Amino acid sequence: MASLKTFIKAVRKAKTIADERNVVKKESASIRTSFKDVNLDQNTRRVNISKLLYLYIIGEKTHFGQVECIKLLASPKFIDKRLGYLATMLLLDENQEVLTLLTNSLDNDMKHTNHYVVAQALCCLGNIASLELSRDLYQNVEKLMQSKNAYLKKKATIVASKLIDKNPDLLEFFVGFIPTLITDKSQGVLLASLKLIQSCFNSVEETDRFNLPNTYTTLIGHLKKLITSGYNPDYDVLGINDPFLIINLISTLRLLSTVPDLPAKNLEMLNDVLTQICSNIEIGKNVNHAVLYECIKTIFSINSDQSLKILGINLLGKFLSTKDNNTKYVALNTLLTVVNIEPNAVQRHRSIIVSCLSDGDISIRRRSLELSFAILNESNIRILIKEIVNYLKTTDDNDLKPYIISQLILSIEKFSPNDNWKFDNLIKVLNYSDNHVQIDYISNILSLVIRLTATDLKKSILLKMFKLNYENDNMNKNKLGLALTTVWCLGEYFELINNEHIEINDEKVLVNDEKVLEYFKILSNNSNYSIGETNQLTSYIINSLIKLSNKFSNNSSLNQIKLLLESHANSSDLEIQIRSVEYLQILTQDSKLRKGLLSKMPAPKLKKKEMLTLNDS
Amino acid sequence: MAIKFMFLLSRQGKVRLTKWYETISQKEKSRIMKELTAVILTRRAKMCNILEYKDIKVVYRRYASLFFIMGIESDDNELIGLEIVHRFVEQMDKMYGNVCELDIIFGFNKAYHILDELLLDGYLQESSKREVIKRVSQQDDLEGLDDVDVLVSSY
Amino acid sequence: MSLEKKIRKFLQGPRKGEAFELKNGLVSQYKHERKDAIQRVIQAMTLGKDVSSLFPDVLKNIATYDLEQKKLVYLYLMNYATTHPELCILAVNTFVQDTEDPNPLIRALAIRTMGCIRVQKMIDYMEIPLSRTLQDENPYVRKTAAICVAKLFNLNPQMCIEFGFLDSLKKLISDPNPSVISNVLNALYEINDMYISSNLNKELKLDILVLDYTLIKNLLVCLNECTEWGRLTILKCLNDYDSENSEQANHIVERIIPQLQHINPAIVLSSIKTILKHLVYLQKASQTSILKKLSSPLVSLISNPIPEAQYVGLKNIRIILEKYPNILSKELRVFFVKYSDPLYLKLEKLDIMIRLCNENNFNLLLNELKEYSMEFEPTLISKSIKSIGSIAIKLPTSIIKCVNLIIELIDLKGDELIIDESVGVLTMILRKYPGKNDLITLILPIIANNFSHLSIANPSYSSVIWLLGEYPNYFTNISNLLNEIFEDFNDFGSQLKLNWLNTIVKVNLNSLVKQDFSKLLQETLTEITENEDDVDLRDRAYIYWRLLSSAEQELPKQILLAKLPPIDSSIETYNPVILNDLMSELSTLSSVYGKPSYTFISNQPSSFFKSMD
Amino acid sequence: MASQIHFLDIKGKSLLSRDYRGDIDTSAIEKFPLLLLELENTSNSTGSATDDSNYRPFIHHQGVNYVFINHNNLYICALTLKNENIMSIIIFLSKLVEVLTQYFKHLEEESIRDNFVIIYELLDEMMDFGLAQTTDTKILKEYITQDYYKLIRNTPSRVVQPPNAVTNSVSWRKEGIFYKKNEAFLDVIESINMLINANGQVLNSEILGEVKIKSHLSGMPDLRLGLNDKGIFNTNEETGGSTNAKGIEMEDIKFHQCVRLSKFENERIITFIPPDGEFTLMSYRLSSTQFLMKPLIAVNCKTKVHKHSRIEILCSVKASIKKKSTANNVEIVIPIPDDADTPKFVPEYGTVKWIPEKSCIIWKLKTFPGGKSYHMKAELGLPAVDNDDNYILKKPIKVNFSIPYFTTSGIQVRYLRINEPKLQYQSYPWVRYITQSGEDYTIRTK
Repeated sequence: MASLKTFIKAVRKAKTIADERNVVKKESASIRTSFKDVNLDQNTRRVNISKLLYLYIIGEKTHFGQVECIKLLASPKFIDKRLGYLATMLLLDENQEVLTLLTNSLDNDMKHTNHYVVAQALCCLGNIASLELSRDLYQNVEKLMQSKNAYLKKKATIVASKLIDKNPDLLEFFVGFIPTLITDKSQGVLLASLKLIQSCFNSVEETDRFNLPNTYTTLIGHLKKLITSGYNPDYDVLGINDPFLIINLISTLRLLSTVPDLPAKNLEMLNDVLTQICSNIEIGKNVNHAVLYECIKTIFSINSDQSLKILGINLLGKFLSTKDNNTKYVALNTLLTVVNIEPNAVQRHRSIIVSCLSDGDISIRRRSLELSFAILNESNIRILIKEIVNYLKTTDDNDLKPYIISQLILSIEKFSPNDNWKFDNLIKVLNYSDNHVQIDYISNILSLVIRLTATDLKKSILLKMFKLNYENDNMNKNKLGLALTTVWCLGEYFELINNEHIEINDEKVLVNDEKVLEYFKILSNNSNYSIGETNQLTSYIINSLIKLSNKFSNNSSLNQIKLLLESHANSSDLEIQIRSVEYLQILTQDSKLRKGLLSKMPAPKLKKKEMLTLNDS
Repeated sequence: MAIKFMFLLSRQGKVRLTKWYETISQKEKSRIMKELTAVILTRRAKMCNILEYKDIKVVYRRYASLFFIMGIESDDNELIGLEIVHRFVEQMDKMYGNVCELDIIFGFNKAYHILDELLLDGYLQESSKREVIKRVSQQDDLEGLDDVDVLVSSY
Repeated sequence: MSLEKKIRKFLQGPRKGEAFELKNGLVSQYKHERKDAIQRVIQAMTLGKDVSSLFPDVLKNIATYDLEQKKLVYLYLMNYATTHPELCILAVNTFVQDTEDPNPLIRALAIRTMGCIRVQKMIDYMEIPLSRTLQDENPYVRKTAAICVAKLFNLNPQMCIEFGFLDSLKKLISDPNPSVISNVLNALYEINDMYISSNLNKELKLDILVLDYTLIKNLLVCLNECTEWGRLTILKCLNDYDSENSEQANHIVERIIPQLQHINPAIVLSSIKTILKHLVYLQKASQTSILKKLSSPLVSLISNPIPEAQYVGLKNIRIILEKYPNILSKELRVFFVKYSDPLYLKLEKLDIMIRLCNENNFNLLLNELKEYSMEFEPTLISKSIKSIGSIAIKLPTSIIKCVNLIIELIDLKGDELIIDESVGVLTMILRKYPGKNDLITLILPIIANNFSHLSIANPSYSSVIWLLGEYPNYFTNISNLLNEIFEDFNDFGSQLKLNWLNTIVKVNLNSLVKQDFSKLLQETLTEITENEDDVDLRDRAYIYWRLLSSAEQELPKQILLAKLPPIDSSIETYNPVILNDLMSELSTLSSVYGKPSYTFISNQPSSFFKSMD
Repeated sequence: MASQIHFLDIKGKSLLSRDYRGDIDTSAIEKFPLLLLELENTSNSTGSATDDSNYRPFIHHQGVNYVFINHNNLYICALTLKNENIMSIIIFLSKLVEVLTQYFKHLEEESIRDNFVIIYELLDEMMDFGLAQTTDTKILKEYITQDYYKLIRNTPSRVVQPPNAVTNSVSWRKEGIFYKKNEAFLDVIESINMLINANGQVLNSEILGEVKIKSHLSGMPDLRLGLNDKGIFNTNEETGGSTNAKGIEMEDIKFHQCVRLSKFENERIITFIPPDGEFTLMSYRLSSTQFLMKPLIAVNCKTKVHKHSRIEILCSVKASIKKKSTANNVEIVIPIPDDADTPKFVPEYGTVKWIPEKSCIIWKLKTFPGGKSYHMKAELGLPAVDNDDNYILKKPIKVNFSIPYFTTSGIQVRYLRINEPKLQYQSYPWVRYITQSGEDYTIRTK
């Protein structure tokens, strides 16, 4: 068998992907066959496992080697153990059945006299602990947390929190260690204990949280000490003393500050320390921004001083104006949480936010989009809606479109200065939203139309939509939202626009029965819609047709309605068939009854729709 | 800060190292890597190093010919995430001695050993620069021994 | 950061000097060094690096006897001309000289490249060389010059017309050489397209390409002498020509038929398209015999080794079959799915096979569908089961076999996917043969037994809801079922809610149903009319409600319990308008998109025109 | 036809491009990797499962149409704004692949990087302003060569001239070819494709025939080929196709472009001026629309899978051909699971080999006389831990073989008349026959 190096070289030498697959599959086969050899020596097994790891990295199958990894780590040689554990952590996960074979080895190794053997076992358990392993081995971890060896103590502590995450019932065995852990002089142990605090905090009921050991003051103390202590080459990152620990302390404190009856004293302490950090760290380097960012997040999540909030907002302003896109991104992200607390302060940055809409980077665009919606209000609606509609028109990011459209519709509905403007813009949104508008938002718009009492406006809306359908060959494009809205309105309000004239592509056109029927036919012939979309459109058209049967006077038009309904009576789509068959029956009834059945639809209840954030959409 | 995964990608789109702190199927892992690869390789150098992907965030950074890509929770501190990546690179550079892509390809074990002393279960376990390196080297020394059972721990 | 620098240095080697080095190489006193440098510049260009800054230095190497070097410099010029328009003029002399070179290869190369330098200033210098090469003694040069006229038109239509190139080009259509003729046609087509999408003054109507029968006759002669690509161009002309009478049509069709034997599938398909276009002018009898001749060539499209070509073939066969359903009536086995076919081919083949299915071959096809249903690609499995349903609906004699096969599949491998598809298909079968008692008693128990495997996420869930309303007495525990289903009402999508609404109204009206479901009905109506967002759904609920509260007792029953007529078919078809559009656009992109071209090609002027003014 | 042509790697990254018209922005192709990913990842209609069902060799995105073919993990992609003839584009792209393959032996990422100069040249010669020009390798090789220096030194005129063939009506043959000994070799090769179900029943069968010629003839010879049965190509008005003596239709007769198609259509005579060297004169197909063939090599295979431990295979094979015929180089390719190991084989005759990279075992029988049958037993180990996505093994068994001196359809060459009006030389036609397995001689497994 060749060495790992030879194997990797052979893979890299392959000129084509097919060649590479050949090399890999051949080697994999020889590894499998070699594993079946009962007299396999440990050296060869080790080489095999190393190759297996390489296969894992390049995304090949390795399931057949799982048992071998566990066999390897049971060897007394450290070199075998180390590789065995490494492979076990990578090739197995908590869901593998063979994990049960591991319990014994882990138990033994965690009791080993050599702390590196213990460390290997801890690391493995921390990575792939299953519910069962956590039950079987928590006592080992408990013991190791009392070790004098800080190296093992820190690992055991993180493993303990992992076990709690897996199985909250184990909390009682570990929670008691917290007070001593956080006074440990090792920064590593301190870091680990923060993780334990967080895990405990998250796995108990809100009401039981006050029962957890009180660590607030101690943590504040650590934080203070860290930011004032001098240069420590081992922990320094470009002038900041252990930013990792600082940030972890701040975020843990933020978490602990969420308990309902936090003593005012605690909050004061945190306020002080945050103020101190914010005013001492300069803008410029990434690591500085990282610490400041954590502070700002905390400032706006706890009930902090007004002065501190102002400080935070000023910092965000500075972030926004840096050239570094990462900083800009986190600033936009944070402003979103701030907008509810300090709306005016955020409004000040409106022009930057809006300019980010046209940034070349999708990450930045997403943030600024969400933020734009968040700062939208009565006073800035005209300018913001214009920008966002423009964005909708030009973007090709189809994933974002449903979000943008629904937010636009909600915002326009909520903040419009007047009805004219409102409907102007809603129609614009429909026109640019292609097939991406969700059905409940179409209904939203329609319910606004139903509720509208000014007949003149209703009429002009209807004419405008009808015209828009015909313009610029729109009928053959993807404009489902616009089409559905128009079709429904025609059924409900045709009488308002009957015999009116509109101008379509510089031509004067009369709106009447025939024109509407022609419109329906063109829509039905649009091959751009998927089957689902076509069926939806057809359903709307059928509903509209039966309503129009009460409004058309021309006999040939009425006959057309009948023919159109009949053409769907054999449809393979169930709903379309049901409705056309029923409506054909209704069509034979006298007009009085029809008028009753098809009279104007009452306006739906007004419901409040919450603004969405991008992550839920 | 909960790190969900870390993987290293060459500019040609080849995976050089992968580590997952989340239990998901191999299929899902491949899909995530494939999608991120396509997105990250087409991003321009000046764009920000943060991506929103599904319900998580991805921070990445390019060092020479390698991209270091890390998945984190969406409310984690992205900037310190970049610092963790950087710390990892620094420590590899020290351990390998001027690390390059080839070192990682042929000596992936070492990279994993460093990572396992730096992170545990996706959590930063050590913020000291020296400690990680010291621990990895000491274990390297142990590899020559025939039987660890005879050894008593020397603190 | 120093570390990063270190790593970068290690991995990328010295980088800064690259441009400098290339520049030195380009002006070296040694010929081979210059050539080597040019090659490396082109290599860098290929890798996507911007080497436009080397423009002046590359240009210095244009005058050379080394043909390879000349080509490389020309290639570079074409790529970066727009970045240094003013410098391009320096190349003009060489170009003009080259168009007078004794070697026709050089002459053609020069005129071809000149046309590709998309710089306005270049136009002034093109007049003489272009007129000269259009009349070159060598056909290779003439055919290249013909295309150059189109390039010039693209660059500046006005000038192209003023210089009289359009007219010279039109004259060239009677060139003795078929390759020249086909390129002239190509060029005229291009110019025509550009003219239509340009904002040139359309009142000044240009007759760019007039297809009269004299020309067509010439082209028919040419057809056999052209290269394959030339033939395609000529076929396009023949297709665009409208025969004036059956005699012309007959002549055209007869001349095209031999092309069906051409090895190039694009020629075969274009020939089929053109024959079908002129076929309508012929008498019924000759139509039938010609249609028969098309069957083998159509099948040959899918024996091409390139799967992508097969795919295009299948898509076009699908369209032609809708227009001429009997054209392949004997062929079924050739469409059997091969294990090695890419999935996209397998799915298309299924589409064709259900269309070819008839009384004689359905048993064979059902056996195949059983195989495919046991494969592992989910899409193939669902489509295969759907196809079984399509056969049952198409051929009444096959129903029992189809239903039994579905039952067998559920027994063999009844996972969620198979059950979901099967229930959907069985419901379709019932809708095709309503009221057939033996069928109902065969099918409904299967559905009732498997309903528990379905959730509201399964598309067939709605079928079951409808069946409950349609055949309430066949479900023993209807009351439990309806109540259980209603518990999830708030999670229903609009479609499910519509089905539920219809069903609950019907069970209330049905006098054979003994239980009372009025409470469910009331709750449903209230829920929808008060809380529902979807206007369409609300409309439906209001209409039902108003109907139920109308004075006449029997009226709701008459309207709502009316039996649905049998469905037509579950095979998707194009609507006739679109089918006609597609027939006229066979072999083009619209045939694979399944949409007429006007839906996806915008008539916008190309960006080229925009950037010109 | 196309505005741009690109060569891209498997991830969709561009390796080499040629922009013929400048009407599509360069950013369009940069989106290709993401579009490709979308095509592969979108879930199917039921939403739950994902497979490649949405893959298509074309994409429409923001007005740009991408048409591409996949070859050796490369994408060759054409971009256009117009509603072009997609079949032509695809065939052009495959011709491009064919030409480059003939130039470089293999076409793959590396050969594109290494030969960029000549690829640019060829792209320029094969297409101008997006319109297809010359795609015949034999002709292109006349004036696009990889060895310029040599040409410059050896030819008295400065550089090579375009061969007349580029624009001649006989575009496939240059003038002035001379051989001392004028010979023509004919091979009649019939490839058999068959789909057999697990019970040994034939579901589909077809004969793909080819007449190949290697021509070593001087000047501009005019050839006329006579086949055994005039009836073969007699148009039968009833069926619209051509029928041979047995009443079997030959379908899809396709000729090399050198054959005069109208002459054949009107008089059923095959006449042509051949290209120099090797080429395929004609191809034809006989399909199961008329009849189903019996299997030539029949295979019966039973596979038993013991999960987590091993797989057992029992296979028997019979040569159902005439006793005096012999099948050569018979290979039975039996699929096995990807993760099998430790193979053990007991063949009655021949050799068995495990090919893990193809997940199969191959049973080879060098010569296999008609009427004989043999058995083989195989056993392979399986790992104790299951594969994540272990689906039922549905891959069919494939059989390769060749049978010399024999055509299944019965087609025979009667004569090949060679007439070179100017040179009037003696010439010798040679004919060989062979029947072999096609790409798809497969037996389904249960």
